[in-house]
Amino acid sequence: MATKTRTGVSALALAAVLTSAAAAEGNTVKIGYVTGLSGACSSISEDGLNGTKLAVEELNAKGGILGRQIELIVRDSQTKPDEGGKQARELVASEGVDVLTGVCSSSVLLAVEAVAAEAGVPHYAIIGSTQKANIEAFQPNFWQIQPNATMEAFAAAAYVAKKAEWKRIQPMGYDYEWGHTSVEAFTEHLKELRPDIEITDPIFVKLGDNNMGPYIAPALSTKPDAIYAAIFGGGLVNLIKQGQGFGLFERSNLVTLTTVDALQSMGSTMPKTGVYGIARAPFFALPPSEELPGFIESYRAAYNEYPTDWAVNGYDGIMIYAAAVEAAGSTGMDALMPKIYGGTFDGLRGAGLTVRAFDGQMSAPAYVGAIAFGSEFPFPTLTDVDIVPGETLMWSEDKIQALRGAAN
Amino acid sequence: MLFLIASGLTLIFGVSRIVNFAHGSLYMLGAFFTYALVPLIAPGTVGGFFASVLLAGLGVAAIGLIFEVIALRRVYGAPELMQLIITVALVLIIRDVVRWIWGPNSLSVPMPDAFMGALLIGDNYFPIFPFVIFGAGLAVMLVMVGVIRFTRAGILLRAGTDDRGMAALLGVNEKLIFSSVFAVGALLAGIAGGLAAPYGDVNYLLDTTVIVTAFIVVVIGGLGNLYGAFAAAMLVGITKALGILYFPRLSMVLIFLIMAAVLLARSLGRQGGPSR
Amino acid sequence: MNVLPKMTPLRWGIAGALIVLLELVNRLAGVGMSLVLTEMLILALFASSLNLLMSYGHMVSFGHAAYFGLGAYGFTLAVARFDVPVELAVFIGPIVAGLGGLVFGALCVRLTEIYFAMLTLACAQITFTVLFQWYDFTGGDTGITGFMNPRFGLTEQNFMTLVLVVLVLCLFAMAWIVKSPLGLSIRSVGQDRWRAEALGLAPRRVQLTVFVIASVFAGIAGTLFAVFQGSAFPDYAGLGFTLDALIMVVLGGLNSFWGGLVGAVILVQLEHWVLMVTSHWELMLGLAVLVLVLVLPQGVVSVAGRLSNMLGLGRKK
Amino acid sequence: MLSLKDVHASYGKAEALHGIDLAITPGEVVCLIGRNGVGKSSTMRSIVQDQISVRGGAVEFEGQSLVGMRPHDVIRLGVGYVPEDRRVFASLSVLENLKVPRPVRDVSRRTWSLDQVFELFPQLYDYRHRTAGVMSGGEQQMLSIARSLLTQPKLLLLDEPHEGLAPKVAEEVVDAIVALKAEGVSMMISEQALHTIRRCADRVYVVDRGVTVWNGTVDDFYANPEITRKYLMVQ
Repeated sequence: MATKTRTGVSALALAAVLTSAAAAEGNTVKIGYVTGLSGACSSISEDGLNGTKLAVEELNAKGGILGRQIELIVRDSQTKPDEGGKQARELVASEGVDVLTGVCSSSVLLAVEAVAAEAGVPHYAIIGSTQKANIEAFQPNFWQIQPNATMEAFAAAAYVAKKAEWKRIQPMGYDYEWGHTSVEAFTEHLKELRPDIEITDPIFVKLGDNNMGPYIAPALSTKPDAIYAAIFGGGLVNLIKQGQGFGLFERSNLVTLTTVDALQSMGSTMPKTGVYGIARAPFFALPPSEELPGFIESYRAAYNEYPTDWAVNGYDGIMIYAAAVEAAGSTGMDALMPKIYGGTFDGLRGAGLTVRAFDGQMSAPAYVGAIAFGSEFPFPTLTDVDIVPGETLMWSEDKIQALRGAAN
Repeated sequence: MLFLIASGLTLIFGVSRIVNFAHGSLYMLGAFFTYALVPLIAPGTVGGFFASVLLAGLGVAAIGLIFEVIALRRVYGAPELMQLIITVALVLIIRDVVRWIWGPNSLSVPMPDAFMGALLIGDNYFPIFPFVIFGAGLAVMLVMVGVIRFTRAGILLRAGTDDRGMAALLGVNEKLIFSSVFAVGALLAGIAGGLAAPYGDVNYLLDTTVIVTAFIVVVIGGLGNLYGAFAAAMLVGITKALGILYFPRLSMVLIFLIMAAVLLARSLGRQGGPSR
Repeated sequence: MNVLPKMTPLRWGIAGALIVLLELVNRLAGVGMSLVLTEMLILALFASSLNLLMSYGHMVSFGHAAYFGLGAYGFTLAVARFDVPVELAVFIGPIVAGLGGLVFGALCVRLTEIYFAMLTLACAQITFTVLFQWYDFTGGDTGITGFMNPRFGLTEQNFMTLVLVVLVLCLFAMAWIVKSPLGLSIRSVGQDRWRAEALGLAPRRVQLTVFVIASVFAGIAGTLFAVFQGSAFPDYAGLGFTLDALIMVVLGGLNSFWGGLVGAVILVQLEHWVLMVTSHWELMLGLAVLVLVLVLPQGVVSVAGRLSNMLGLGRKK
Repeated sequence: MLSLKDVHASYGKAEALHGIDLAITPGEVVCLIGRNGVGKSSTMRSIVQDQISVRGGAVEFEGQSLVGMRPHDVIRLGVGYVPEDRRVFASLSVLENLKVPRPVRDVSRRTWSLDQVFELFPQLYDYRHRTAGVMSGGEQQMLSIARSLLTQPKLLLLDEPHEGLAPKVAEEVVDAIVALKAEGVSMMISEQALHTIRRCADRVYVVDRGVTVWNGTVDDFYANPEITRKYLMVQ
């Protein structure tokens, strides 16, 4: 089983990192990596960590950052905010890390950001993607390299708007902050783009509820042309499997987040038609570049599976950080942050990406396409992928400031 | 489905007065065992699926039995809290071991081909699989009710629930009852987990999702009361479905309120005398 | 049974030495250790409040985290939403927790044993759900962050010292309560409520009193935790914290004044060191709990008691 | 067949028995008498190892020590026990109550069958499908005795068999005991009512404050009225 070896590898790596910690004291760049290896986030945190490790190995092989080797110090947040905050605090206090990253889950992200901001340590997001971190909780030590929740919802809205034959849309979302934000942003953006479309009252799914039937039936009762679902992970698997029993894909369509891990775990149980996916960084649809084939190859060699979106973002995150540190000539926050906010970055997900200074958001693109079964990979992929440029998905500075004003 | 889980929990509580926090973990194990077995036994067929579920249930029962003999049995005399803490320890152990073996990702158990589709009645789709689960759950329940009503094992079980000390004073080995009840409870949890596995995703966090709901059902139904558990499972299921439709934000609060109200109502009924 | 904390001069000495030792470790072992110790002390206070309820009132709660969470949110919301000065808000946290304890406790003490425990669980889950769902006020699942300087802006070491002082004061208060006439009635109701009733006590009123007292102490711990983290999340009121505290009390030793304290020390230190060796923390914790409960059903404190008796330190029990 | 020598036993830390000596030979019916709370029930419990722990002395049945055995093993050796509060399984029917005792493997020891028990207590047969919990105290007592007989005891312990029963019902219970005696069942009965003793006992032990203070035949007992005055009258 691929998953089995992966867990083993990471445990070993964790041990190795910890033992080497004392020896390498002083002349390394320390990356504090707090992630949900256990708890609700564990299924995606592992991938992000694997991508990160690959980047660190590559950089170290080339001599590290500023001639210093990179040391990755991994801590498990158990996907609990108090635990994440604690681990971050310890990383800052006893390890003196230069940067914090890796966090999955909005609440843990905010807890870690609170610690990082207080300690004056740079912090960037690669998985957890609440736009609260860009708006009311934003501090100038922070940047987020993946599209935040609003941007993904905007991308979905843009995609839906292009389907001229769709007249009625039913939004659905997880009943917590991220789900609500996504549904609101989607509704708002779609109304702007297509005033003629009817958007029915959203349905919210209780977190951790395995039985989707009670949500699917009312969702279909409005006879929508498509359902937009801000749902991921196990809940999404449930929605798609149980939705088949309700004829969801004969009667309607589903627009939802389909990162590579979701495509993999659905495998052959994915419906052949009627599913449209938004992805963060699907390796098969990334713009062709020199690094991409090499990355996929070495990732497969190291972990015996295809890189997921989380792995790509983990990899990109380190590379962007490394580039900024090289440009700044220092890991110190004062030197680094202007380079982050002022620089342009190339990564696996495209060239010329920038980070806005007023909210720390990177102009990361989103990927939207229809599910298709090809022969190339042992799992379904997306076809006719629209790469939606990040710039078109972001709120303006005025809007951000207005939202900040409203929040405080 | 909820009923199967809750009935196992209520059985164990009724006889051995143990609040089994690990019941959700046993359910989860049932799901994972089924995941492992389905590809091995006639994949895709109905028979293969039910055989896998049954085997998974038996596997879970065996684990429950081992645990009972090794750990729980030693603390029957101790305060009930000890037993509770021991089952909490089991929760932690099972969760970590499952994550170790199967990894943290959500897994998907394929449904038997025959159950994939939906019934189309007029314009309404009725997915087949929930009916299958319900039917199978009902069948298991009927078998269980039969066993409990008509066999000596069932009589012993009910006698143990009434007054377990007296059963011992009639030459019945109390520990044997405890062990078998725990194993049967685990079997039910395992079968429930296995049956439900293809319907949703299977991941190592199922345990907590399940256990709180199971507790609610057991409490509403009356601790140790099998038929109560059945009624309560229905009630909770319906409340949830209606709650989602009419006041989604509060559906969980509502269920807890029902639980609190039932507990309080029961206490009023019992006022005046010492509690059992 | 070492129900009452009996303090011989020698035990005073040991306690004093331990406090000094903690403070020394805090100052000398680095900031990381200070953080671990701070968390440990806060949890020790939380576990001790549960221990008060369990060991003296003989009420097993499955929902004690509710009052920890209410303390944390009472404080946090006062600061973040109502602009109450921090100095004042630290008192609001425990008061909110106490009020919560009063409302829920009034319901819960109508029941006994497992039914009591189940009702406390229901109350705690209601609290958790409200904190989790009420976005506009509690911030929902993403909680409230960045509303103040964590630790009042104190350094890690100084904050740890502050927590240590608060803990010692709270322990004094608890010991005083246990020994007071109120404590006597708490214990007699806990041991045999029917007999206590026959003696003219109102068991429910006594139980409610101890429930509220335990809630207030849990609230103090919650407030400290919110100050420590500089944030509040619904998880603070979740089942996880309750179970942790239960494990601490049982590990440390039920029916002993020091049970919660010792259990917290063991659990936090165990976690700290085990995580350095293996990522299978839950497995290790599960096994450790299993072994400890089977080998030492009276808790770790019993060993200390036996040891001290062997060495002739304590009075004969 | 059963002997207790200087038995000390306690509930938790509270010692209830401070030296019980008694012996029963096969076929004998022995009465244990004494005021309430002097240790009659505790003596019975110390034999079947129920809820009480024997801290000193010896309890032997057919030469085998019972101390520290688990209750069900004592029962299986052939000691039947009818507790004072009867403890029928309230939610089970009469018939189901009678099915709880474990069938004895050794066929030679099977002296009581369901039919024989019903013969002895005809009204139980009439009520066999009735829920035990709703029956009268006397019927419950019959059921409790019948149930114990099905454990195929060589010795039957009856703790206060007609406590809390109306006089007429109590008399029926005594009739049953007399009938059992006629069947040759060895019994130990804890008792306060003197007329029962006259009807069925062979020998009498008097217990006071956890100690056996006197023993002798029934005739001796009635020959010494001062014993009754000293140990049985309410002072």
